[in-house]
Amino acid sequence: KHEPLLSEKNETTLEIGDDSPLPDELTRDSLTLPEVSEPEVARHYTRLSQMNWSIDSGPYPLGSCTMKYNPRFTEDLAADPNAAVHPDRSSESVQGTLELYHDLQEYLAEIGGMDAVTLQPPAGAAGEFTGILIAKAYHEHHGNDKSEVIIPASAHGTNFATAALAGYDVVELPSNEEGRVDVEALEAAVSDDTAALMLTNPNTVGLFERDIVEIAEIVHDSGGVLYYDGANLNALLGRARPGDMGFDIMHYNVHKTFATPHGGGGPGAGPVGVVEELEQYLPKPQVRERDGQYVLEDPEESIGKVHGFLGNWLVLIKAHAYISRLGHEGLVDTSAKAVLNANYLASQIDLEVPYGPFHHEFAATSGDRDAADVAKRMLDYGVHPPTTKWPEMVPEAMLTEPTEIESKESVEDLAEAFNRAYADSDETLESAPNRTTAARIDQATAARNPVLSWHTLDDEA
Amino acid sequence: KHEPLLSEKNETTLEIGDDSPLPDELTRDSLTLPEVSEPEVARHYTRLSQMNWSIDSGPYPLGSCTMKYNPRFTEDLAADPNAAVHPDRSSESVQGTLELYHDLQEYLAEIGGMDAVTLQPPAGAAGEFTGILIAKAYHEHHGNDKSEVIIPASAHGTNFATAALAGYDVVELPSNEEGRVDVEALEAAVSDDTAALMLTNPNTVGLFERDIVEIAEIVHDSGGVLYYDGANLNALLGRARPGDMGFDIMHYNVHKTFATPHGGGGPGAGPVGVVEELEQYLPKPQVRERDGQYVLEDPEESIGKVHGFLGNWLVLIKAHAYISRLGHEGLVDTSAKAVLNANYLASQIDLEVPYGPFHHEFAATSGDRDAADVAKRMLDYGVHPPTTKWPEMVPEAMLTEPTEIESKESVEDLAEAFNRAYADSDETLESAPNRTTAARIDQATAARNPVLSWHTLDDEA
Amino acid sequence: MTTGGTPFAPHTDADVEAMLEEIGAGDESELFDIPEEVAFEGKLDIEARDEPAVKSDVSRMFARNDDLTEFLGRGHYSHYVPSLVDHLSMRAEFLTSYTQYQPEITQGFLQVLFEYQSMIVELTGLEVANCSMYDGASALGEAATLASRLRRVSGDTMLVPTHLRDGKQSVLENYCDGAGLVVETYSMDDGAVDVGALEDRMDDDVVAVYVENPTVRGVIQEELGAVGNLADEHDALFVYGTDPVALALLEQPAELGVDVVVGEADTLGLPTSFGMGLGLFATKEEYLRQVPGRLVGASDDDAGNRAYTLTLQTREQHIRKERATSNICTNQAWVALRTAMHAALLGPTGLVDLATDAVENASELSGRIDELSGFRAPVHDRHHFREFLVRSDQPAAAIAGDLETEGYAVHVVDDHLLQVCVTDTNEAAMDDLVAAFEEVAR
Amino acid sequence: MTTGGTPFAPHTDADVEAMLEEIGAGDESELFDIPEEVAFEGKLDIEARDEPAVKSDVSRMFARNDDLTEFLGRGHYSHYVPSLVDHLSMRAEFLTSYTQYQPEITQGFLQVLFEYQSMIVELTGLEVANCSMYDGASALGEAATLASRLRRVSGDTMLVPTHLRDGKQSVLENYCDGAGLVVETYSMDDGAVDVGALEDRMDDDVVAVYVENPTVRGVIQEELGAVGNLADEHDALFVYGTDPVALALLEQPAELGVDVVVGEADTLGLPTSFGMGLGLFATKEEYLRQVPGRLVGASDDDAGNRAYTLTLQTREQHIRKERATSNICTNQAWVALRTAMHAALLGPTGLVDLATDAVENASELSGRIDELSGFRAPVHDRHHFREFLVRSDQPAAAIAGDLETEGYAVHVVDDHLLQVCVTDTNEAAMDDLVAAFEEVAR
Repeated sequence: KHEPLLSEKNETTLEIGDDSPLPDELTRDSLTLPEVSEPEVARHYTRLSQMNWSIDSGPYPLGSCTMKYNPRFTEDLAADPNAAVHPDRSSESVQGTLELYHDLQEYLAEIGGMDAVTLQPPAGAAGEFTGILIAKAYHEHHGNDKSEVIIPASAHGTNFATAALAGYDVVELPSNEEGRVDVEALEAAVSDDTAALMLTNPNTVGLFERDIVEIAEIVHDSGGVLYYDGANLNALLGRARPGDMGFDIMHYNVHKTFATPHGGGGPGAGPVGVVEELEQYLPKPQVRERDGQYVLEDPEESIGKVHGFLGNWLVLIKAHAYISRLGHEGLVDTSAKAVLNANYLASQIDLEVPYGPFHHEFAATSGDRDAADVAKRMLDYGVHPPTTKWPEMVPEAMLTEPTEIESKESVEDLAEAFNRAYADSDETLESAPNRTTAARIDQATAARNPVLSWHTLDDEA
Repeated sequence: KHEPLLSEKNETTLEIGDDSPLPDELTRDSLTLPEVSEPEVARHYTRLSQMNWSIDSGPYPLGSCTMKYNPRFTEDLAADPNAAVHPDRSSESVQGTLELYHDLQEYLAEIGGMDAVTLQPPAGAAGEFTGILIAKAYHEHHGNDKSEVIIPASAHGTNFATAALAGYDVVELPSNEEGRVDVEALEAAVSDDTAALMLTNPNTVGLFERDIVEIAEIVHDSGGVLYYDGANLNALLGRARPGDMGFDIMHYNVHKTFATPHGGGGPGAGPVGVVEELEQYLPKPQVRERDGQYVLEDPEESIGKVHGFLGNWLVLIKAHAYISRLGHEGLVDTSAKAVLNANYLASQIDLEVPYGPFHHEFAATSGDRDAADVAKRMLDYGVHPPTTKWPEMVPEAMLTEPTEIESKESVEDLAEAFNRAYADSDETLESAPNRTTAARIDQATAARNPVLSWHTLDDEA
Repeated sequence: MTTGGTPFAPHTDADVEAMLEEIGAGDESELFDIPEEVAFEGKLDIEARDEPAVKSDVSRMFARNDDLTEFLGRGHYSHYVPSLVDHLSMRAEFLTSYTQYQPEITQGFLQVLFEYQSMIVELTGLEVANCSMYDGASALGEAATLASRLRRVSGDTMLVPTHLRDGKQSVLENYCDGAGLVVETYSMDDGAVDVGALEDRMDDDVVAVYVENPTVRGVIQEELGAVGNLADEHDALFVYGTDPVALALLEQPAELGVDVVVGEADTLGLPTSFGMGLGLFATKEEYLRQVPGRLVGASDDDAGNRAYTLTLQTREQHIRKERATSNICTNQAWVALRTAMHAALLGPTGLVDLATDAVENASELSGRIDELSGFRAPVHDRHHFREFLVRSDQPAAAIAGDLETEGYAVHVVDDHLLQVCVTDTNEAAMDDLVAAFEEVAR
Repeated sequence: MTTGGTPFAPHTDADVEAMLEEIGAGDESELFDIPEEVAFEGKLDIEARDEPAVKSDVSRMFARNDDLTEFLGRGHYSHYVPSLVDHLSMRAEFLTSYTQYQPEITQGFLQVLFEYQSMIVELTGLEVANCSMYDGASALGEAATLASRLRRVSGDTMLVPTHLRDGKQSVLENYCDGAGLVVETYSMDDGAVDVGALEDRMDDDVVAVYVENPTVRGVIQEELGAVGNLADEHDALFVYGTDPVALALLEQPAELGVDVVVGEADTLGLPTSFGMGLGLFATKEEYLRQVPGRLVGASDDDAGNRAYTLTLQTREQHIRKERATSNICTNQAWVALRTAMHAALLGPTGLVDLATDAVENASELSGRIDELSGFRAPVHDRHHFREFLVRSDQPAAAIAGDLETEGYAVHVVDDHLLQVCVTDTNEAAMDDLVAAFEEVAR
């Protein structure tokens, strides 16, 4: 089923010159864009939507992405006309908005065991950047001369890129045989140059860093700060808090843990929590309550801003609603069911899972089968496959995170897709998928000859 | 792609007895219903929706059904919390609701050339019933002893059923060779017993009843009233008005002409317009404006009620919004494009169209091919087929109404589906469809052994 | 965003020109075959507006409605409808489809309607449920014509309770009129059927007896088995009016000998909407060929897979014409879809909880009003569901008017009778209502 | 609708039991490998609520916001977004999907993003547009790091105008800091680039020159070709900040020699949302391998049909790690989808109309305010887009405060400078705003 591009339906070139309220030299000559009617727009996007997998289509066990159901009532709240205010409104005139903003800061602080939270970072990676900027500001404020950030080899790519973006050198830390931080290697890696250790816990194969107290001591003793990557927080809700483990800074992925929609790639939000000592470095402004009024205040030693305004507001509304819907009991149960599903799924698949005990996700290995091929074949069995070939510590990794929303039957369907694909012949795997909208797309070729707009597509045709 | 029944996913039997706040003898013993989580509900209905054709999927040229695009902003208005009022609210406290209700009465009167309109009938057939009850009340009020309603053979089945429901005998009127009312036959059919003639104009093969003035005279001379079935009003908007043609009563199908969603079969609404003399028989209450206030008033000789409250309110809001969006120019253009599309489509298909000049719809004939089989094959070509085998005046009829929303290209796609199906072999037609969710379903067998709930399905399995 | 011509037609000028040329017409007006003497040459007095203008105009109107907290029921009820119902039911594939004349490409909606029918079958205990009537009133009317068809020789009387909503009775009378039936009433005793009086009234002219449970006054009836027996003895249909929330808790109609269940199925799935409804209609399998409205059946397709289709269409107007079981064509399918979705989200547990709350809230609120000086509630010494009467020492209309000034809407039933309805959507305002009652009684 | 445990997990007790048995665990808590010393044994101080309770609680909060008519802009603009954009963008297949790691089952979203990129390419005239950054500020930051990578040897200065939103400059400085860049300003002349001063300031330390058009004060610039030449002469990137509505009317950036276009693409598709945005990012093909963020390319699938896929992923953090062109992962794809939808609904005609209105409304409103005693507008003798400065004889903060009391929100820019922004969403209130200005000036 092929849906033409809008430009292939009807494209119009509008000559602008004479109708412009501006002088000729300030006005563009013409504009060529699709001109289609409202019914056609409706059909175009309806059809395209039907060519797209989503959480509401079926299992979506992308490891480290926490693809959970997005409650729809949260959308209604984000659409409340009273929430549609401009960021330059006076604080006095948007007390409701600030109240919710403040409540969410508090909720997240409570969940993370942190003392203060900023909601400004518009994504997880932006949260990391904010966190590392806070660490940097802390070090600069204290006259510490630090140049390195230590990151386990199994960490998310964003950790490395973030450290580099903040101007740090990256020191990569190998895992030990059990798949966790190698404490001895860490001791060797830390130095006076260590600005921070960025850690994901449970880590990217789902293992809790059992030595976390010792790790924290090592980092703190070196004068570094301990940063928590919140990607896997869904495993720990109400059961363990980064603040209690010795982390100084953390980010939250509200589109993972707190069920805000992933939206085909975003928007998410990446609030950052810090311990009391670091609160003064938070981005400006913070929402604080003073005598029953909500006010915007700039922390004294603020790093400045990490978003033009106050972050992805519509997303934050949804996260607030989800958290207050669940409360303590719901949050605790969320982690319980997420971990249960991951363990049950692992118990039902024929692939080996080299590390454990894992929590909400696990990295199976497809052994001598190509993990990407197995994944493509899983598409034919009606599920979204796991993240493949990452983390690299597991050969041919299939990093799998079913989340709490899958039923027992649904997890069994997933297991069946795994097992059938894993059992199929090499030929079948290599020619998969066959039952999808598109057949296999060769990404290498696509990258060699990039066609990035319909303009160059026309040239090709 | 098969989606299990909810009951097949998880069914729970709840024993009620002890927890009931009522005595045992007033309480049911148990309740057995599906018990599934919210994410599963979301997936179930999302998947089912994807197994369903709709206007937003593609062409839907069901003759006499006027399947046009449903503007989404009208949905937002129907969802306005301020519109969610109870029908027993005092008039003083719901002036806004009554204002819109009153405006729509006026809009429709203007469009139909009528003097007064009731919005109460919840569907077209309910509108017919209301209209015939008004005719009956009029006759009874004037001491006329009338027992028959005359209906052209080509009319909608609802006309016949409605007349019968109101207690009238039906006199069926043949068409003339041109496909229109046979005036001589009408003269022969009318008598002192004639309560009404029910007429669709343009009729069900799209022909304007050119003799309408004479027809009206004949009916009126006999003491009968002339009833207009609004199913085909989309052909005439702003170009001809039933009131101007001599009709005394008419109904409007807002889900056809005024773009309210068909909703898989309903709800629609079937407002009824009447000439001044008949206003006193309208259902109670009417919304009227008195000194700037909107009030509910019962017409003096009201037929009573045809809906428990005030009709399909949410649907009426949408019709109001559509009409006020289009205004005169939009309405006129709507008919122009609807008629243009029908004529263009007819010009592009290989099937014969026996009658003309038609307006917004036409009845092609598939000749020696079975119209229902051709229709099934059209499904394989990615469109919804026309209404088949009706009206009976055209053998193997394919009654086709593309409506104004289809683009030239879309009409051409439709024509291609017609032509390809029409050219396919008998074997191909009989085994069609092949590219749909379900293969051909034998309705005769289904009717012989009705399985009407999942309870009996279990018995079968 | 054009305001001249329709924004919902996609034709460019070039398209129109090319199409007219193919047709062989000079311009669009040539395509119209309207005799001059009936052509409308004027301009409709309706002004075009763009989308935001229409929205702000309609919003302005609705903002004129007073913001009252409603304690209103009497046949139209408000229960909280989960957001997901809105989101799913608004999916274009559901909202913008029509009747499933081509089942091969409409399996989704057919399955939803099949599931709706199945839920109603479970709730009523009757074997056949159709997939919607307009509302409770028209469903009752259709039950009367069913009775008339089944009992066409022996009688002409439809018996209904004196406690019946006027509007519902009026709709019923309109359906009965054409069928040659007469609507008569039987009396009530303390809000429920007076079985003795009904027994005296029954004769072989009676083709159907209608009871409501709960009644329009919220009374839960206690002697319906006896009514079933009476109907049975006189070969009359036992017609029962109710709604799906009540059915979740109350004795199953099938157990009472009920022949037809009608009522307001919109208590699930539809918010308060000025009386828009969904007519529930269920009956026994023996009456299947006489059922009005659409039915979805499960079957197999040619590939041997389960498939759904509209069935027994020979009952319907588009085939049977004047001998159809009803004139209904367009029904309330989309509301039935919402009802099914709401029921699916509640599950049996949520549904029974909702019904239990309806009893307990009515009991609590009536008790608290009863404690106030000048009021007596409930008036009938019965169990109540959602709503109940309040007797007021002062004129009821004055009390209701004062309550409206305080921000609350209640029903006026009679000179000194008010009616109050409480559900999950207004239970949080119970304290305030009681305080308002106290205030206005002064 | 449970409030204990999560309503979003489907497990029955029996399911849990069976699953634990398969796993070989006694209960759920056994599955957690959390050392005792860091386990949280307390109860989070967050109370569970059911869906209607959360809704009414949040609605209550938002109702605390004052109902002001906003004439606010300065980087966050309100244009009417057609309802259809909401309905289509909320379709679950779009809303609840994620990055298109498996293109074979995500062709729909990929095509939308490809269409978005194409529209931006058309509007900017540059060959490459990515499929979103967080907002205009971060897009500017990413442009700076791009400049730093391209010009890493020769310099360390990023030049920006003195008229720049503080917040945007602060974000830029944070991006520049790690890249070793310094942000410096050049001066403005009557609201637009002072080309002479810029020429004096330019040297080979400058890696990029940033201009906005329209500026944050709504000024339409007139000498940007000269800026392009200056940048070119000094081998600096010419970075241009704007938005899609302005691009529909203003000279195409490619014609001015622009290297990178950044800005607020959310002016289409997103309503006012407290500053949430969509970062536009487009550049020349020669910088393709250095582009930050996701790119969708068209290709063929194995069956030879056109297919779309994320491409050039080796630029990205999940592959290139610390050598990636950016750390961005989750972006604003869904907003880009809305922007594409809005643009599709407007078409070129609607888009140009919107831009034309932005010029004409600003001209009309500034003219009317200028006529009032005590005010001078626009302050800059330039063409304006949507917004303009107003000089007030009285302190600006006092005027703004008084206007707020009257129900209007405007910006305070300086002691005696106000800023006013007018679009299609508040143009109907222009008369009222002028009257309010007149009122508060007394």
